[in-house]
Parts: sequence; structure tokens; C-alpha cells
Amino acid sequence: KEEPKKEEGKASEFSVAMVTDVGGIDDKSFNQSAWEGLQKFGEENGLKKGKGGYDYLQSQSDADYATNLNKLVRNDFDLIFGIGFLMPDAITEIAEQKPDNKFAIVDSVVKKPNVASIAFKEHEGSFLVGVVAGLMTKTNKIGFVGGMEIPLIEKFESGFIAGVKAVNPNAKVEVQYAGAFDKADKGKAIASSMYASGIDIIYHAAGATGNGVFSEAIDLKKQDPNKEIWVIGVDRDQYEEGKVPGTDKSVTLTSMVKRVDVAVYDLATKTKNGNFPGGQVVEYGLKEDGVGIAPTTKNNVPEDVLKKVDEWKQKIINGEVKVPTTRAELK
Amino acid sequence: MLHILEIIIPSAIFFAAPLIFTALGGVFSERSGVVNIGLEGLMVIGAFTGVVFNLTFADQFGQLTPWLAMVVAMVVASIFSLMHAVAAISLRADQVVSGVAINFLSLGLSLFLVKMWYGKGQTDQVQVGFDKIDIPILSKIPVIGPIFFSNGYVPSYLAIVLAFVVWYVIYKTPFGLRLRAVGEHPMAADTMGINVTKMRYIAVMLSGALAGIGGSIYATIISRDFSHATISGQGFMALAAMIFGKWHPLGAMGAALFFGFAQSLSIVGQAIPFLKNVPTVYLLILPYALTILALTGFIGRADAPKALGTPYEKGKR
Amino acid sequence: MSENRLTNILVPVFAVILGIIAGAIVMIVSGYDPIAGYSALLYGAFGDRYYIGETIRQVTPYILAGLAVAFAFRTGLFNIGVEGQLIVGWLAAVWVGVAFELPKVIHLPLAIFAAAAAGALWGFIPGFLKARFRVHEVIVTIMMNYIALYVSNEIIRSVLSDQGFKSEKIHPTASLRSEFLQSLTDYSTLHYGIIISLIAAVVMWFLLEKTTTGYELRAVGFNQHASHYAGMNVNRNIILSMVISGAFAGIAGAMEGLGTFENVSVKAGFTGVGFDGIAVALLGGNSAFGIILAAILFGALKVGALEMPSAADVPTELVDIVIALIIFFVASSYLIRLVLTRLKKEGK
Amino acid sequence: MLNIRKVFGNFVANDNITLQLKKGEIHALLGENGAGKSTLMNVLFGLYQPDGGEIRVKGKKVNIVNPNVANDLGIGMVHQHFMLVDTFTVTENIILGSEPTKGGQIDIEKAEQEVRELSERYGLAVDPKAKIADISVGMQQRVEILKTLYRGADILIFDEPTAVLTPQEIQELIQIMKSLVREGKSIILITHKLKEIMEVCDRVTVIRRGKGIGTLNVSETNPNELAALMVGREVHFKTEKQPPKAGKPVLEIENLVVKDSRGVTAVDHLNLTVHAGEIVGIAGVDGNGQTELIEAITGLIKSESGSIRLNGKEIRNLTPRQITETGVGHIPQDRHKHGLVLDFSIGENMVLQTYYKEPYSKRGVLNFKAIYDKARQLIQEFDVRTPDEYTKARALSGGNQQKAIIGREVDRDPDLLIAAQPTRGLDVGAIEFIHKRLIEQRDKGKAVLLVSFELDEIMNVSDRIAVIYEGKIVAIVDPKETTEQELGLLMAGSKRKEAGVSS
Ligand SMILES: Nc1ncnc2c1ncn2[C@@H]1O[C@H](COP(=O)(O)OP(=O)(O)OP(=O)(O)O)[C@@H](O)[C@H]1O
Ligand SMILES: Nc1ncnc2c1ncn2[C@@H]1O[C@H](COP(=O)(O)OP(=O)(O)OP(=O)(O)O)[C@@H](O)[C@H]1O
Ligand SMILES: [Mg+2]
Ligand SMILES: [Mg+2]
Repeated sequence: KEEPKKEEGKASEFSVAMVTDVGGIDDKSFNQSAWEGLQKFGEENGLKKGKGGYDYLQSQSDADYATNLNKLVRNDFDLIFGIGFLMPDAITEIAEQKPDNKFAIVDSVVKKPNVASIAFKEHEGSFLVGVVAGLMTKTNKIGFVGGMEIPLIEKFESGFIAGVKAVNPNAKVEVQYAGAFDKADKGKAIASSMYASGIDIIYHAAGATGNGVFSEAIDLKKQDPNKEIWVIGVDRDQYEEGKVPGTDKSVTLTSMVKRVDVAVYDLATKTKNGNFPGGQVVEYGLKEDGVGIAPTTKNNVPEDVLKKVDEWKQKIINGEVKVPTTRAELK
Repeated sequence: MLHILEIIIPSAIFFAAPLIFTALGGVFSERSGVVNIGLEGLMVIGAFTGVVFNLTFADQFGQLTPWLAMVVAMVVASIFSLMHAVAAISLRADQVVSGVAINFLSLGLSLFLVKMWYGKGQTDQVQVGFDKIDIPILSKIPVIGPIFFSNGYVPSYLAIVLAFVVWYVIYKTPFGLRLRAVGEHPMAADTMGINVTKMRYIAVMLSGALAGIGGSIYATIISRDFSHATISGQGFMALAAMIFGKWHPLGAMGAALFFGFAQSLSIVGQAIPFLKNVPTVYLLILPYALTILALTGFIGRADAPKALGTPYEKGKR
Repeated sequence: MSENRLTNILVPVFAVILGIIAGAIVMIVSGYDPIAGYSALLYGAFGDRYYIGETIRQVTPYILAGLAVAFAFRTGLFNIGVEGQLIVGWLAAVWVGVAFELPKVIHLPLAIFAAAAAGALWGFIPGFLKARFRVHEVIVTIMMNYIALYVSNEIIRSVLSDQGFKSEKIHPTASLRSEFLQSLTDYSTLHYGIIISLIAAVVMWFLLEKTTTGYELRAVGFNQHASHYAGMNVNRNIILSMVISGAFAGIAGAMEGLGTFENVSVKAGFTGVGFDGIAVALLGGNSAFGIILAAILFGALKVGALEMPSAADVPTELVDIVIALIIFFVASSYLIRLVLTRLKKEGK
Repeated sequence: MLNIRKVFGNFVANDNITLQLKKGEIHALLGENGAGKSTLMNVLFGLYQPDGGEIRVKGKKVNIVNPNVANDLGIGMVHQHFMLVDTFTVTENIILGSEPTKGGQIDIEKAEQEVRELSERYGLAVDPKAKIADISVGMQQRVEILKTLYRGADILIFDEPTAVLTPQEIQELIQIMKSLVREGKSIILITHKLKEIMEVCDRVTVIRRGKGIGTLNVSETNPNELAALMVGREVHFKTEKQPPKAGKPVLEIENLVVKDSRGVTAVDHLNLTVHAGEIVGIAGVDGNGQTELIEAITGLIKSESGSIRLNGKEIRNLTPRQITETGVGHIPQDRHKHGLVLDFSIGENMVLQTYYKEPYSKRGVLNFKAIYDKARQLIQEFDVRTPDEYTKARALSGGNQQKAIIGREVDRDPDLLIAAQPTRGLDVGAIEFIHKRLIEQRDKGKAVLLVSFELDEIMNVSDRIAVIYEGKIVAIVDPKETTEQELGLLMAGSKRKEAGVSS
């Protein structure tokens, strides 16, 4: 039953699919971004959504990763993405079982000849938003809210703090982890306590937990429109998330965007052209336009600050400044 | 220290409010003799309805939207609770099991609908929420004012007022007397011409209504969208608060506030010097561990309504 | 007698049929094609040997979780804490699997035993509190679930990894995986756990129905006063029941830790298997054999559901609705019984 | 009530029964257990809907669809099992369902005032503010009566009101009933006690197996005729028995002190000896320590001090199992709570204390063949009416459940058999059977300790009567040399001397 389809698929087109983690393709974060990249790739190459074109499967729990990957293998997709740092075990396993298939993993590293690993230099992007925060703070107290305390998020934290300190050594950054990426209530409570203690800018790297940070900031702003409090978004441009109802203002100061879409699109294109970087780690940083600050930053951040940010960006790209990726390096 | 209280107490209150509403619902249901493990699911329905209504009608109703969403969530959840009522009261199902089914069903159904309507795993963020307020006059009281009456949400204060209303209803009105009689000794109530089935239906639907409110204000104030993780355990916390509070409305409110306090402490705790070195895990499990300790008799014995969990069959001895 | 038994079998069968019909109605109302939906589900559960392997893999913890719920239920206790017991069992199994290097004949049983012991400990606490302070086990077990979740997450972070989010992979000597089963099922994650589950089902049946211990446990479950009167140690039996139930749940965790995942990671929420166990036990009529059948049904539904979005565009949540409705219909079996007696009467 | 018919499933509980109640009379309703008395009354009170026949009140056909309608028609019922909410006060129980209100709130003061007035008018002496849990059974019954009066009932139904009362309380109740009739009320009285019918009733309707047998004027009949009508055959009231051949002491209790669940001393330095080959009956008003005494002997609760010896061996505060194995059999007072696991089959219930012993189990594994063989034998021997030994105990009627328990306890052949209220709620036929079995044990040289609130039973069956009052044995009397009046006084706490008998 599968044989004829295989020939048909292989002969005519290149097909690509991805497995999301539990977030789904609209998590306003890397799953959504990845899907946007895949859609762009599909549309540009005239592919249809579904088998033989481009598609995705959403996981209900971590038990589903392997099953979903396997399912895509069985549907003969030429390149299969695993999105998220929870996926490497499943990818490793399936990649071993199916050495003839090509896989790619986002946000993690799998050392297999048929797996390409996509990594981002989140610390570089975080550094830039750290610069914004360091220059914009009025109270010299800045907050960082992490999802889970894992090495990946530590990259955000370290880069951010380094950015703040680079421009404003007097500013204090308070760090708190919510312990989960889907606990808005925790995010809100942390934000509430941070703002109450005089912190005026919070950078969150906490997925849906960050929704709570936005919600608190918006409510405070509604209560007192003159209050100077800000949120820094993550992964995507979160300007919309920060909109204060009844006004045209947003509490989103800036966002550290992680262009998973760029990376996914890029890797798919490479693979289609026969340049699959199997076994390699492909890094996307400021230089590759893989991370950066959101264009909407100009709405709330004055020109001179943006200029400063740009200077730092150049320094990083040039290699003049090396951004730390761990707390140890930060010190 | 005072400053820390100003941080902890307001967030304790807004954490507690959904629990208070839901726990008060639990008081109604269980006082009438119907166990309601389904509070969690009813909160899910409330959260789902509240968010969907808010997203759909925010343009029409403007600032009124969250309030209307709350009312609609209340109505929908109380209709949904009818399933539990029918199973537990009319069909004599095991009440715990029926509650578990409610929890499964509400989550499955609401996520199914979210996927169908929005084509994705969670809704968008609601744009119109409740406003934060400082209560006029009261918030000006020195010391207490900033701690208790500032930076709060209206529904939170409503929850506390409601606890007193429920207390009045249950202990001072004929309805309350009958409700308690039905939960203690349904056959006695029956012989006194009280319609046991009707009373229990009303009680379960009230629990649905209040859990619906609890869920909707949770979603509107705290999570702002609806997904599989929006309500994850709050209903069980409310249940615990109700038991902790000995099936008494004011007790349930007190317990909910206490849980809110523990939760807010577990979050804010990291900023408090002497708690800084305590691993977060201790603060995370604090509410649960305390509930267990409380149940073991720390706060005296709690006597559940006698007929709790037993379906009433006319003429059965 | 036999008529009664027939009803006992017919009730769950009717419940399942009603649940599936209701699911079809939901699909029709929502504008999906129920035939396409259910065919996708069926294909995704049993379509070929790979899917069958995945289904059996899912059935494995379901059987054990169902046994855990049912064992407590049969002895008068409602163990909603299976989820938490499963989590600590999973943790313990992986811990042993990672920390030691031993020959397989020792390592694997030791890891499973550790899981059982951890689950048993987690069951012991509510059992003890019930025996000693008459605290209702439903509430304590719910609380224990959360404590299990947070404590195990913390241990994974600070003991099993260096502030990471998952443990290392267990040593192969502690693994339930097998090349043979994988080759048989085209690289599914099927592992030897299914055999352990089936053995556990037999153990539960024998223990409860055939031994004096089981007699005591059941007696205490039905009537503590009469059991006390008859000279049984009521408190000891309550604790024992929760301990055994917890051990089953712990082993269910071992199935995940030693078979499906071969590691343990920080969880943002519950696995759901423990709660599904309630459904399994209930549909299975709390009997060992019934639980196996119910676990197969629910396992197939869960695994098959994954095929529904891609093949028929139906959200996987449909299956959760169907399962919930099945529980509902079983719980409300009074209605089904009523209909059945009506039918019987008219048949006469 | 004319030609009332009520069917449960295939079972006809009431088969064309007619009962006519005249104004101002006390009308007895008599029948065996399960004859259909309660069912008939529940139909009258609107709890059940009749499948046939009609009810007329003051000549008008009525349709009583629920208790509210019954209340409106002036029909009130005092139920066999009290319908009171323990945690409520007397007043709350009385007003429940028709509460006086003031601005939406219950007007509790007004209600209490009304209850007080009613209570005084009928000489009921009830404290409106007391919690039900804190008042005696007799008082609770008065609350039940007040409930009906509060709703303005003219027709009062009493379902076995005397079963739970002490002789003194029964006398008081009879006075109350008489005063009610004087005030123009009519009463239907259900009772198994023929003596009471003879004493207070004007007419009596007898039903048997759901069928009405007829209505008689009490003044024109006698207990023997009534019993025969009820059962359908001759009944012997006096149990035949040989004089006892008392042997060595089997049970010796000295200075026993037991506290009840609330920590109040319930058994207070009690002394009692029971010999082989005799039946000692314990007479006393409920709540004087009988329950605690028995539970202490059988090990169900711990005692504070003193000594309990069985055949010379100290058994105080051993576990129930150790005590059972020493040779104590116990027919518990509450058969549903202690006596049976209702959801076990009859067979499994038959080995409740012996399941772990051979031949019922070997190396921890049960031998169901042996268990059910034993069950069949006992079912046969003790005439337990059950479809088979696999039937759940729950499905049996009370009398048959009791027979099963007695079979099990007697079969273990204990040296001491404790029977607590063994015939409570049973009909005369079943009572006769159980009394015979107790005497049989005695004649086999066993010691029997009987606790009962029925003075008839105590007088009939015992060889010696020990009167218990406030946790002490206040007197030991010979049933042949005493009267119910004397016993009643002793039970009420008056000293023997005052009763005119030297000790
Ligand atoms: N709800 C019921 N469903 C089925 N059968 C019933 C029900 N209630 C009573 N019966 C049947 O009707 C018969 C009459 O019961 P009822 O309670 O009226 O007896 P009774 O004369 O009051 O007996 P007792 O002297 O023990 O009080 C019972 O033996 C029983 O078989
Ligand atoms: N609600 C009921 N539903 C079905 N059967 C019933 C019900 N109540 C009683 N029965 C049946 O009626 C029969 C007699 O029951 P009942 O309790 O009236 O006996 P009894 O001799 O009056 O007992 P007791 O001495 O405890 O009053 C039993 O076979 C029982 O199974
Ligand atoms: Mg009876
Ligand atoms: Mg009766």
C-alpha cells in the first residue's frame, strides 16, 4: 500500500513536516514560529498542506513525541522537524531506527548523521533587550521571569543580565523561575510581587507563564495609566499581547524574537537543494538574523536608545563582545 | 515586613477569589448530600465559557464584557452541572465517579470546541479584563488599607461578601434549613414534605453556577486565555478548602484565603530574606501538606453531612 | 445469579456503545465525518503492526493503573492518588535504573521493586491517615498527587540531573525494551511491560478472590464494624489495601520509566494515566479480567486518536469526550439496568 | 382506606386491605414482620402510591400524592425509625418544611414559642432548644409527635412506637396517646405487642402476608386469638424449658469499668457471674451500660479497669479475635452493623470469624468448597430462608439474617454465648425459634448472657435476671419470684428494699 505512494511522493515533490510539543502551532512561541516558517516554505514551493506536502502533528504529552515522529516517517516526509528542547530523546531513537530518513531538531542537539540540530544564540538577543532594559529603567530594578530552570533558559537569563550590566552597572536584576511554561497564575503572582517591589521592567522567558506577567502589567496600567511599568516579550513580537484595552498603548517595551521560522525555512530550503547539514549544529544568532529585537520596539523606546542597541548589536556580530551563555560565564 | 504583606496579601486575595466562589459552590452541593469532585471540571467550563464570550463580544459590550462573561459562564456551568445532578441524584451513580466523569468531559469538550472554533490548542488572549481598584475610603486606612483594600479586583471582594451571604442563606433561611436537612437525613426531610430531589438539583446547580464564576474570573483575571492548562488543580484546591473549612461557608472562605496566602508565599517567598534559602519545593507543597495536616485533626474534627455521598431512594431502609 | 452476571457484562458493553454513538453525534453536530473519524481511529490503533505495538504499549500502564484503582475500590477505598503513586514509582524506577550497574536479572527486578515500594509508600500515607485519624482518603490522595509532582520534579532537577529537566537514560540492564518486540512491531515503543501487567492482573485476582488476606480486605471494605467484630485488624487492612494499590500504581510508573521513556523528566502537569485508571477500573467492573479489556479499549482509543487530526481532521479531544461519556454511562448504570430489565420483561 | 393494593416488582405487599378509622379511637394494626403494615401506612401518608383501591378522609375521596397532601388532610405519622436530624434542635426539626419567617429569615423565636406551647398543652415536656443528639429516645419520639401536632394533624399514625421505649416511657406514651384522643384526635397504632393492644386500643385490624384478615373490637378478643389470626396458627407465648442445671462459673466479671465513646463512665465497677448451663438475662433501660458491657467483654472496646475471666482465664482487653478463640460467641445487637457483611454472600458470612482456619483456608488460600458446604449445612439446620448460599446477605429479610447469625455463632460451640437483643423487630414465629435455640445451648451446658429491653423476653427466657442501672448490677432476681412491675422499678433505679424485696 505504501510503496506506490513513496515513488509518487519522491519523484515529484519535496515534503516536510514537524512535530510540535504540547504547545501547539499557536503557542505564540517557537511552535507557532516554526509552523510559520514551514508554511512559508510550503507556499513558496507550491506544496499542499497534508501528506506529500507540508504538515504538522501536535503532541498531547511527551509520550506522543516518538509516536508522532514515527507517524510522519511512515507518511514518507522527506524532512521531519522536532520542535523543542523536550524532543531529543525521541528524535535520537527514531533517527537510529530510520537511518534513511532526515530529521532536524530545534533548540537542542542530537548527534546523529541523519539529524540536523538547530540552535539559537538566545543569549545574544537577550543581551540586546537587556541593553534596552538597562537604559530604560527608572528604578534601576529589573526582573527576569524564567519558565523552567534549565540550561536553555539560563542562556536567556545570562545574556539579559550581561546586557543590563553592560549599559547600567547600577541596575539590579532579580531572577525568578516559575517552574513551568504553562502556569499563568504563577507568572502573574511573580509579576505582581516584582512590580510591587519597585521593579519596572520584567523580561520573561516563560512561554504561557508569561501571559500572567502581561496580564498583571496590563491591569496595573489600567488602574493607573501613568505608571511606568513594562514587559519584555520573548520568542516572537509580543507587542499585541501587551495592548492595554481602551488605549492604543502597549506595555510591551520590546521583544526578543527568535526566528525559528527563519531557521526552519532556511534548513528546509537547504535540504531541498541537497545540502542537508546532517550531524551538524546549525547556529542562528544575530548575524544570521536568527535572533533579534522586534520591530515594534520603536513604539515605546526612543531613538537614542535604539541607536545604542544597534551599536551593541554590531559589536556582537563583529565578535568584539562575547555574550555569556551560563551564569558561570556571566561572572 | 509591612511592605512584604502589601505584596503578599493582595495576591493572596486574588488567588483565593476563584477558590472561594468554587468552594462556596461545593458547600451548597455537599451540604445537600451530593459529593462534587466535579468542581474542577465545572471551573473548566466556566473558564472556557468566560473566555470565549469575552473574545466574541468584547466589541459589543466593552467594559461590561467580563461581567457579562461571568454571568454567562455561571449559567453555562450550572447547566453543565445538571449532568452530575442527573447521574448522582436521579440515576444513583457513584457521586465520586460521576464527578470524575464531569472533569474528563469538561476538559475534553472545551478543548474540542476550542480546536474547532479557533483551529488551535488555545484561545487568543482576552482584551477586556476586570479592573484593579483601590476601594474608596477603606484603602486610605493606614497600614490595613494598602494591605487589604488596595490593588484588588472587584470580583475578589465580591467573593468575600458572597461568603457571608451564603452563610446567611444556609443558617438563617428556610431554604438553608431544608438544604442541611436534606444532606443530613433526606428521608426525614422527605416526610416533612421537602422535595429531596429538587433541593439536591438546586444545590448541585448552584455549585455549578459558583464554580462557573470561579473558573471565569480565574481565566479573565489570571490566565487571560483558555487552554488545557488554564484550570489545573484549582477545583481540587477549592474542594480541599471546603473540607478544610468544615463545610461552613466562612470556613471555606478562610481556608481559600489561607491557600491563596500559601501560594502567594511560595512565589513571593523567594524575595523574602529568611525564606530565600528555603528550596521552592517546600513552599510549593505547603498548601497540600497543610491541608493534610489540618485534616488529621489539627483544627478539630470535621463532620461531613451524614448523608453525603448516598443517593436517596424513596422508601429504601 | 447468572442473569445478574449477564447484566454486569451488558452494562459496560452498552456504556461503550452509547459512548461511541454519542461521539459520532458530536462529530456530526460539529461538522466532521464520523465514519472517517472512527476509521482513522481504528486504523491508528490497529491499522498495522506498528500501531498495534503502540496500542499495547499504552495498554500496559492502563492495566496497572486500573488494577490500582480497582484494588482500593474493592476494599472500600477510593484511591484518586494513583497518579501521584505512578509518578513516584516512575522516579524510583529510573533512579535505580540510572544509579546502579548490575546484571539484568537483578537490575530490572530491583528497579521494578523500587517503583512498587515508592508507590506503596505513597499509598501508605493516606492509608495510615485514614486508619489512624479517619481522614478521608479521597482528599488526602488528591493532595498527595500534587506533592508527588513537585517533589519528584525537584529530585529530578537537583539529584538526577544538574538543574536539568530530565534524568539520564537508564542503563540497558534495567530496561524493559527489547529489540525483538521492536522488530516485531516495526519499531514501536512496545516493551516487555505488558507481560508484567498481565501477571499483575492475575496476582490481583488471586489475592482478592482466593486468599484469606483478600477475604479480610474485602470484608473491611464493605463493613469495618463487622470486620472488627469478626476479629480482623481493621486499621492494618486499610493500610495494607492502600499499600498494595499504591504498589500497582508504582509499577505502572515503572512501565513508563523503564519501558516507554527510559528516563524521567520534569513534568509541568500530571500524566493523566492515573486518572484514566479510574475510568479503566470502572469500565472493567473492578475485576481483573474486565480491567484488561477496558485497558485495551482505552489504550486503543488514546493511541488511535493521534491519527484522527491528520487523517480525518477531527481533534483528538473527541476521544476524551467519548471516554468521559463512557464513564458517565457506566456510573449511571442504573439507567441501563432499568432498560435491560424492561427489555427482558418484554422478551418473556 | 378501601381495598388498598400495593405491589413491589412482583411482590404484593398489600393485597386489597381495608382499614376504617373512626374519629377519636385508637386503632391497632397487627401483623407479622413483612405483613405489609408499614407499607399500608406509607401509602396513607403519601410516601407510596397505591396500585389500587382508594382512600377517603371524612367521606371524601382523596389522592395523597406526597406527604404534603397528607399533612394538609391532617394526617401525621410517627415513623418506626425516627425521622429526625441529629444536628438540629428540637424546634428546627419540628418546623422543617413549614418554617415561620420574618423578612425571609426563619423566625426562630416565634417557632420556639409555638413548640413550647404545644408541648405544654399535651404534657410532652420537651425543651425546644435541645439538640436531638443530646436527648433520650423517649424524648425524640415526643419530638416526632410534636412534628405531627405542629402541622395540625387529626389522624396520627404510630409505627411500632414502643419497640424502642422502656416500660416507664411506654406508660408515659400511653398517657400521651390517651390525652391526644381526648382532644379529638384519632390514632392508628402499629405494634407487635399484644398486651399494649389490649391495654389502649379500641379496635384492631389484623393483616397477614399482605391480606386483610379482619377488624375486631378489642374488648371482644384476647391475645391468643389475635396471635393466631396474625400468624395463622397457634402460638405458645411461654417458652417451654426444663429447670437449669447450673455448673461452674464460665464468665466472671469483677469491678469492671468501661468508658463510652465520649469518655463518660458507662460501666461502673460492675460485678457479674454467669455459670455453665444457665441463661442470665440483663434487664435495664437502654443507655445504662449494656452496650458498653458487651463490647468490653467481646473486646470491641477497651475497658479501664477490673477483670473479665472466661473459664478462669483473664480475657480483659484482649483483641476480639483472641476472645472469640477463647470461646465466646456473640449475637450482636445491630445485625447490619456488626453481625454481617451485607455485600458478602451468606456463605462467606458464615465463616466470618473462622475463615482463616482449616478447613476454610490452607496456607493463606481459601477453600470455597468447604466454606459453602458449611453454609449449606447451617442454612438447612437453622431454617434460613434464602434462594441459595451464594445470595448476598443484604437480600435476606431481617429475621433470616438473624437466623444466619445465630446459626454461625451457635455452630462455633462457644462456652459463652452473648445474645444482645436477639429478637428485636422480629415476629412471634421467629422469636419462638430463637428462644428455643438459646435454651438449647443452655441445656448443652453452655453459659448464655442475654441482653434485652423486652421484659417479656427476659422474664421468659432467663434463669436469673441481673438488673443494670447506671453501669452497675443493682439486683439479681429470680424470674419466677418477680413481676414486671418490680423489674420496672429496679430498672428505674429504685433500690430493692424500696421495692419491698430483701436482697
Ligand atoms: N420498597 C420496597 N420494595 C420492595 N419490596 C418492599 C418494599 N418495602 C416493603 N417491601 C415488601 O413489602 C413487605 C411488607 O413490608 P412492610 O414494611 O410493610 O412490613 P411490616 O408489616 O411493616 O413489617 P415489620 O413488622 O417488620 O415492620 C416486606 O416484607 C417486603 O417484602
Ligand atoms: N427496598 C427494597 N427493595 C427490594 N426488596 C426489598 C426492599 N425492602 C425490603 N425488601 C425485601 O423484602 C423482604 C423483607 O424485608 P423486610 O425488611 O420487610 O423484612 P423484615 O422481616 O420486616 O425485616 P426486619 O425484621 O429487619 O424489619 C426481603 O426479602 C427484602 O429483600
Ligand atoms: Mg420490618
Ligand atoms: Mg414495619
